[in-house]
Amino acid sequence: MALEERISSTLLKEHLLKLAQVGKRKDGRKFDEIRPIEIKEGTFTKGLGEAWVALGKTQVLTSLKFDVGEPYPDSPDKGVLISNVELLPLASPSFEPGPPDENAIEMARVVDRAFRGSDAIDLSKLVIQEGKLVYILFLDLYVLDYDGNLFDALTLSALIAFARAKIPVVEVGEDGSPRLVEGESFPLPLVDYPLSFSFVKIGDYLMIDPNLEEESVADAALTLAIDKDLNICSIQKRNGAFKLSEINKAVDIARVKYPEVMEQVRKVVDIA
Amino acid sequence: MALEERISSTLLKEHLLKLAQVGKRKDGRKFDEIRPIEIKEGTFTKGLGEAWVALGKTQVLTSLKFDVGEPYPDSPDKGVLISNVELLPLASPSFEPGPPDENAIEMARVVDRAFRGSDAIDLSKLVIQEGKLVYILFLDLYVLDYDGNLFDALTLSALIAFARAKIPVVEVGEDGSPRLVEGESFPLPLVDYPLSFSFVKIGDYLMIDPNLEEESVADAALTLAIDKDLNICSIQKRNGAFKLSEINKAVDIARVKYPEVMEQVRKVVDIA
Amino acid sequence: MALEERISSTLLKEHLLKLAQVGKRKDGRKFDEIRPIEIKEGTFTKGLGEAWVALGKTQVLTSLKFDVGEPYPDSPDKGVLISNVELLPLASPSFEPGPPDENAIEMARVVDRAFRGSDAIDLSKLVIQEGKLVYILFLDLYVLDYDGNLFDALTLSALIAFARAKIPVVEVGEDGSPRLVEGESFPLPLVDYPLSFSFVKIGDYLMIDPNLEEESVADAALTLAIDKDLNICSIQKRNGAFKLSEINKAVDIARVKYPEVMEQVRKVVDIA
Amino acid sequence: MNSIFTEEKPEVLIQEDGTRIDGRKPDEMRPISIEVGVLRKANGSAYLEWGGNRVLAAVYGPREVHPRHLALPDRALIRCRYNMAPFSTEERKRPGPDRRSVELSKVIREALIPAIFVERFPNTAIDIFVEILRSDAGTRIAGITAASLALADAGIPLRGLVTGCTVGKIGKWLVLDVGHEEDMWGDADIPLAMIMETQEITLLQSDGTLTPEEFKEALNLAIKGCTYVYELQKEALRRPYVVVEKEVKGEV
Amino acid sequence: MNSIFTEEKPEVLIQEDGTRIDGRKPDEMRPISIEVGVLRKANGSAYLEWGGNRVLAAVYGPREVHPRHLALPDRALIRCRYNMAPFSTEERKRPGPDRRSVELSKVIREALIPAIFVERFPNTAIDIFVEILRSDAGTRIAGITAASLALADAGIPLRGLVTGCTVGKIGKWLVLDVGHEEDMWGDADIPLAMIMETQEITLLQSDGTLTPEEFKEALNLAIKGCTYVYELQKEALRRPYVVVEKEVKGEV
Amino acid sequence: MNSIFTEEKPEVLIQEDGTRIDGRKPDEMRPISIEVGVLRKANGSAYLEWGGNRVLAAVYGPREVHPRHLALPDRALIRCRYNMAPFSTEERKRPGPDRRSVELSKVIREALIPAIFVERFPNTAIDIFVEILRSDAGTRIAGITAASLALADAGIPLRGLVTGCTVGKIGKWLVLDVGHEEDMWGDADIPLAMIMETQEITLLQSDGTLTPEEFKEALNLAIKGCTYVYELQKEALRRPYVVVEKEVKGEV
Repeated sequence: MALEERISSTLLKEHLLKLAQVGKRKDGRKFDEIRPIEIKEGTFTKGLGEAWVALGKTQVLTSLKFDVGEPYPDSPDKGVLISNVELLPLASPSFEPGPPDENAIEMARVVDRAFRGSDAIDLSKLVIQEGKLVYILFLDLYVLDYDGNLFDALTLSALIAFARAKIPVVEVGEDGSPRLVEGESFPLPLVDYPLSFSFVKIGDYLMIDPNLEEESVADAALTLAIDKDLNICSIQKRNGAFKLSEINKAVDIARVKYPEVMEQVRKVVDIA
Repeated sequence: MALEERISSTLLKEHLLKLAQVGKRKDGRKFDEIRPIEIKEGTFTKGLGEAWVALGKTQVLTSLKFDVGEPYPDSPDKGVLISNVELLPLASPSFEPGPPDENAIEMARVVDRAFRGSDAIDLSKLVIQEGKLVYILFLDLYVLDYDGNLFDALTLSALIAFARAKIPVVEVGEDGSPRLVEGESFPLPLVDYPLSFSFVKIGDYLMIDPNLEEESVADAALTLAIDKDLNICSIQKRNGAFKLSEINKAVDIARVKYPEVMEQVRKVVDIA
Repeated sequence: MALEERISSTLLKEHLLKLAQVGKRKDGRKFDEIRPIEIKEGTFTKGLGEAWVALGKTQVLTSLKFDVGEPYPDSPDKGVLISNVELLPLASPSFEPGPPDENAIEMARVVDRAFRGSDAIDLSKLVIQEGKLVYILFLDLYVLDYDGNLFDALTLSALIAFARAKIPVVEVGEDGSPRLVEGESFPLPLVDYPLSFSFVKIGDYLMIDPNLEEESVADAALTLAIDKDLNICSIQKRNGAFKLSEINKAVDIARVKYPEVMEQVRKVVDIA
Repeated sequence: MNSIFTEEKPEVLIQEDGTRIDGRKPDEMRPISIEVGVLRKANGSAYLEWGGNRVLAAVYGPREVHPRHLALPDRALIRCRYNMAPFSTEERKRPGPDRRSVELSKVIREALIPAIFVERFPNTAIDIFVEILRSDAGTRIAGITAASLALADAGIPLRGLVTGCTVGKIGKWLVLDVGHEEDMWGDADIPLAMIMETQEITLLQSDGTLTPEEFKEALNLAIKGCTYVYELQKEALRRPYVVVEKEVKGEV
Repeated sequence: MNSIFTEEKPEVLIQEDGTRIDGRKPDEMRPISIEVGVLRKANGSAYLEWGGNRVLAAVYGPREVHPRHLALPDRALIRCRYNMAPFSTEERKRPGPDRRSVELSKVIREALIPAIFVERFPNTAIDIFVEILRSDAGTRIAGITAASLALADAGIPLRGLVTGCTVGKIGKWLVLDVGHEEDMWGDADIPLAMIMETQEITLLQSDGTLTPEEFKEALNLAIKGCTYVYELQKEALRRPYVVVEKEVKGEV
Repeated sequence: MNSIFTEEKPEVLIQEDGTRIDGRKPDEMRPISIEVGVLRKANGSAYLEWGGNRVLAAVYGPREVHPRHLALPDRALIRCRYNMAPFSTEERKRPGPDRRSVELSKVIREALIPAIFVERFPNTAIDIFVEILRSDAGTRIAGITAASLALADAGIPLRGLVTGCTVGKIGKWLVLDVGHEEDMWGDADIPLAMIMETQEITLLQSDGTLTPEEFKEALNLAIKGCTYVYELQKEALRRPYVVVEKEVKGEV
């Protein structure tokens, strides 16, 4: 970080902190206010289900593909889900081409954990021949425009992509090889709808859905996922340190926010 | 590029341009004159067919190997050809060890395209068990000494290696595993004989078979392949820009040159 | 190497050379004296056999794992042994994370060669179904603390890990898939007990078991392995040059040292 | 490639009267829609729908070169990455560059460089990213078309826009703007890109046999296609942030 | 994963009376033994046995940063590598980082940084290596516990030791210091690390569903476990080179 | 390795009277032919045919070191790459270094360095490339033999040429210049390289059991072989660009 950057970073932090002391954020939001969510209409990929989501100026595109293959030996009666985050270099001057770095890997694992922790997908419904052939789902999470809080934008886009997904029916021919049953498909067995909520701490102030500026100066960051019963299905403390009370407060806020965000999800997909 | 290099590059370009204005090239050739071709005698590899070719001071060694394996699902009735160019660090101070870079990859794909575009190899004759077992051919193109115009030298050496290649007969035993039939082989089914012709443009002057100096200062470069019926079977514009008329002129020259080069090929291999 | 490092290296070499001229080494040892060997007690890994060995201040941990798989086509009647050295970055400020470098690869191959050269492991006893299913042994050699002469420490730890190893019995079920026979195992068929002896040359002085300081200024280095019949089963000249007489002298010393080291091995494992 | 994703070759790619498998006439383009400036962080960007293709192009720069030793003292370093998203194809594509995308990154870069006043920005880098979100034949020329708009959107001085189009050969027919099945089973495929203002060809590739006459006709047809696409590009630039969409029913 | 290494799920993980599969009570820890300063070349090191886990942690630094451009002008660069040895697992693990170990390296680093006075060593690097020699559930918190001792052994000024512990949910039970089978087949798993001196939580993860009440109770139980481990850490530091071993038979 | 390329072990490798499988006597060499200066771009080069081996060696340098931080202030940095061409073996070899070629690159480099006056070229690099175009046992010593000629051809001051030869053990026999089948199924294999002028051994490896007496005899036999090859090397250097070829029918 060059000298000028450090100075501007220090000044920015002081500014955000002063605003926080009077209960404000630079973009005018309240501490517990989430940026506008926009879910784009159209077909953008060749996935089974997809979602192009804008959260403020952050934009992500998530799409679900499939293949068939062997199950893991320790779960012969379950399909497989593989999640992958790509921080595309077109999304930010700080992203570089290449295999996923630690940030992309952490994001992919945290998004994945929200769905696994809540058993959101009934993987036992994704078996073609037990122990031999199952559906392999690839959840590719593409970051297009980076203005902070990728975790929540990605989890939200994944939920919508899952909810929209139609899985082609695969049968095994007499020669033992799999083939598509023309024109037949079934909805992905989605049984829970986790949403992710991220917080940063600037000084002693806890703010939801941080934008890039807020993230860049934050003292600590935390992401948690809430399921449809308002239980906690995953947590990831990221940088910095939290007091126990702050974590409990974040949980409380997230449980209040869940129905609010879910209402927007229900506008585009038909989930309970 | 250090300052001295840039100066010498600028001076070289001025010099080549002045020569061109009076119809000359630095090495004394005419604009449409190809450097001497030498095809070395001897056994240099363990390939099914091979050729060590010198084009002026450029030297390449190409050899064809095989294995057996599964065909691609979308062409179960065809053998497989894989082409690979290695820009060996011993060939030039500018080549570095490591996996093929974009130049080597482009070359391999352009050489490969000349043979595919003209359907030069009848891949349907390289099937052992349809849909299950086919010949996999590996065309390894090795650059030994780099003095410009690798595309044409490599395509020429590939053609000779193909024309010389004897494919061992493979049968499938009762246990289903493949084995060589001792001492039996058949010629590679080569049904067309494409040749590649590269051009550079220095100022407005189009020159065939550029050497390294000419390539280094060229404003634009183009490679095309001509088949035995003098049709165009592949083109690759490389750096720079061409007018439509220049491209048509390059095609015309290449069609004139094809029989000239093919005559030299026929001296070492017996093709129609 | 920074200027100070070069100076201190030159001074160190002069110092070691002066000591050598009066028959001494900096740590008080004789030229043919090996540092104290300590073999730690305890369970440190999930291997079939393991050894945490200290040779002076050098510490290594070696452990043997297995899998089952296909044999090599050219030895269908033999199990497979794969050796891998990891120069962990916690062992030395000069080691960096990443795949094995040329030093780690050379070490792994030289340790492996001591056991192969002496046919120490009867690989023909590690076949489950000839030509189809064999034991694959993984010898993972972990360097924990680096104070010179890794070759000998690693070979010694490998020998003890082999001697301690119990191989689980694997049978092939009716469905053709392998499975463990609960609670049954057999000792690794170890039929020879090679030991490695490394030497450096500082000036004209040949020293066994060099520590890091001695290695860092040595003019030449040599590693050889001796089997239970006191024959030579592998040699690796490393940096520098040796006279014929020096090599013969190293062989003579190593053959004298073999019983001395083997006595310590016999304290912890029951080998003939 | 898993065989469940294998496609069957259609019996007929083009009918006697020139009707193509997707119903188009030989010189009819697929629908095209363009939006400039869709991304906030990039210095310039464009989103393009062309038939079933979905392409996002973005430009960063002129900016500092990392690593420093790559900087050119007399001109800007132009870098380009063409990338197919894992969900852009029928069967999921493994992330990361394959040999095809390495070649396409190179030819796209070489198609754009002649249009850029590179000598005005010595010691800097201009990075061009072309993401294929959904692929449906012709992604390289769609990528060039979008990337040159992203360059313009980034305010980088250009000699002209670079515009691409593809011509194919199917039996005796030359067809404009090759579609998916035509790309897979046609006899030849010629992508071309041009700086329309100067009529310079900056990309030309060809795969498949063409007589000299067919070849000349193919280039002329491709240039016709470019001329049409160029108008859409200009329209998109005139009205940034407004979608320019054209469904071409008639001929070019 | 080869199927010969597949483990069978036990019928019962915890009995009606709270007796766990390895015989422990719900709030009982596994045996722990610590040795500080086990390596000679590293600036600081610690070896930890925790249940069946064997963990070696080492610290180099503050030292020069390579490559130079990574250096931070206002604080030390903290790097951390968590690595599972190939022989640490039932089936041999391929050497080299996988996605899990990349994430764990990051969360361990972020668990330790808040405890280090990084601003005292600008332009330097502190490298932390955590090697899992044998794994048996809870390696990340064992790694943090060992690494913070290695930092102390290296003489690096700390706000306090970082101490880790895990809580699991099995059916209706919350259990302390999750064991191997509980880790594989339990309902939820919450690793936590804390700077005990300041009561700041520096690592917190969770996988599996918890009601808000369960969640609060789990955090409190984890902090109890940390309090116990912290005493062992301090004891180990007071008597370097002497093994501190505790087999806990009673509850915390 | 695909089983169609598996070779069968011959019943007898050497007959009672010492006749080897390829008809040679125990101390008979294979034919050798050498050509110096075969490449134009390299500073020095040599092409060697040795039995069925075909080896190309080239040298660049002394030249600038990239990356700069590898430069040595008191001597030249010597780098060496030994590489087997994909078409050099019966079954095609995947391009790129494997563990064997990494080791051989190292031992070849260490066999050549003692012959080079490295201290005369501080802060420079000398790069040595050894390409095995066709392999037939003994490629490492063939590579060293060719590389030392390439160094001489590049005008790099040498203490002497480095010359290599191999000795094998087959049953009770020691044989000179090990051939393909002897390499695959023999009992021991000892490659050796030497600076002939100074009689210093710069490469020595061994694989297989030898009694101390056999070992001494083997080294002496290998040195005899080197002495013979050394004469061919000198002849090749005296007449650059003229092929030096020797088919040795009698004993050394």
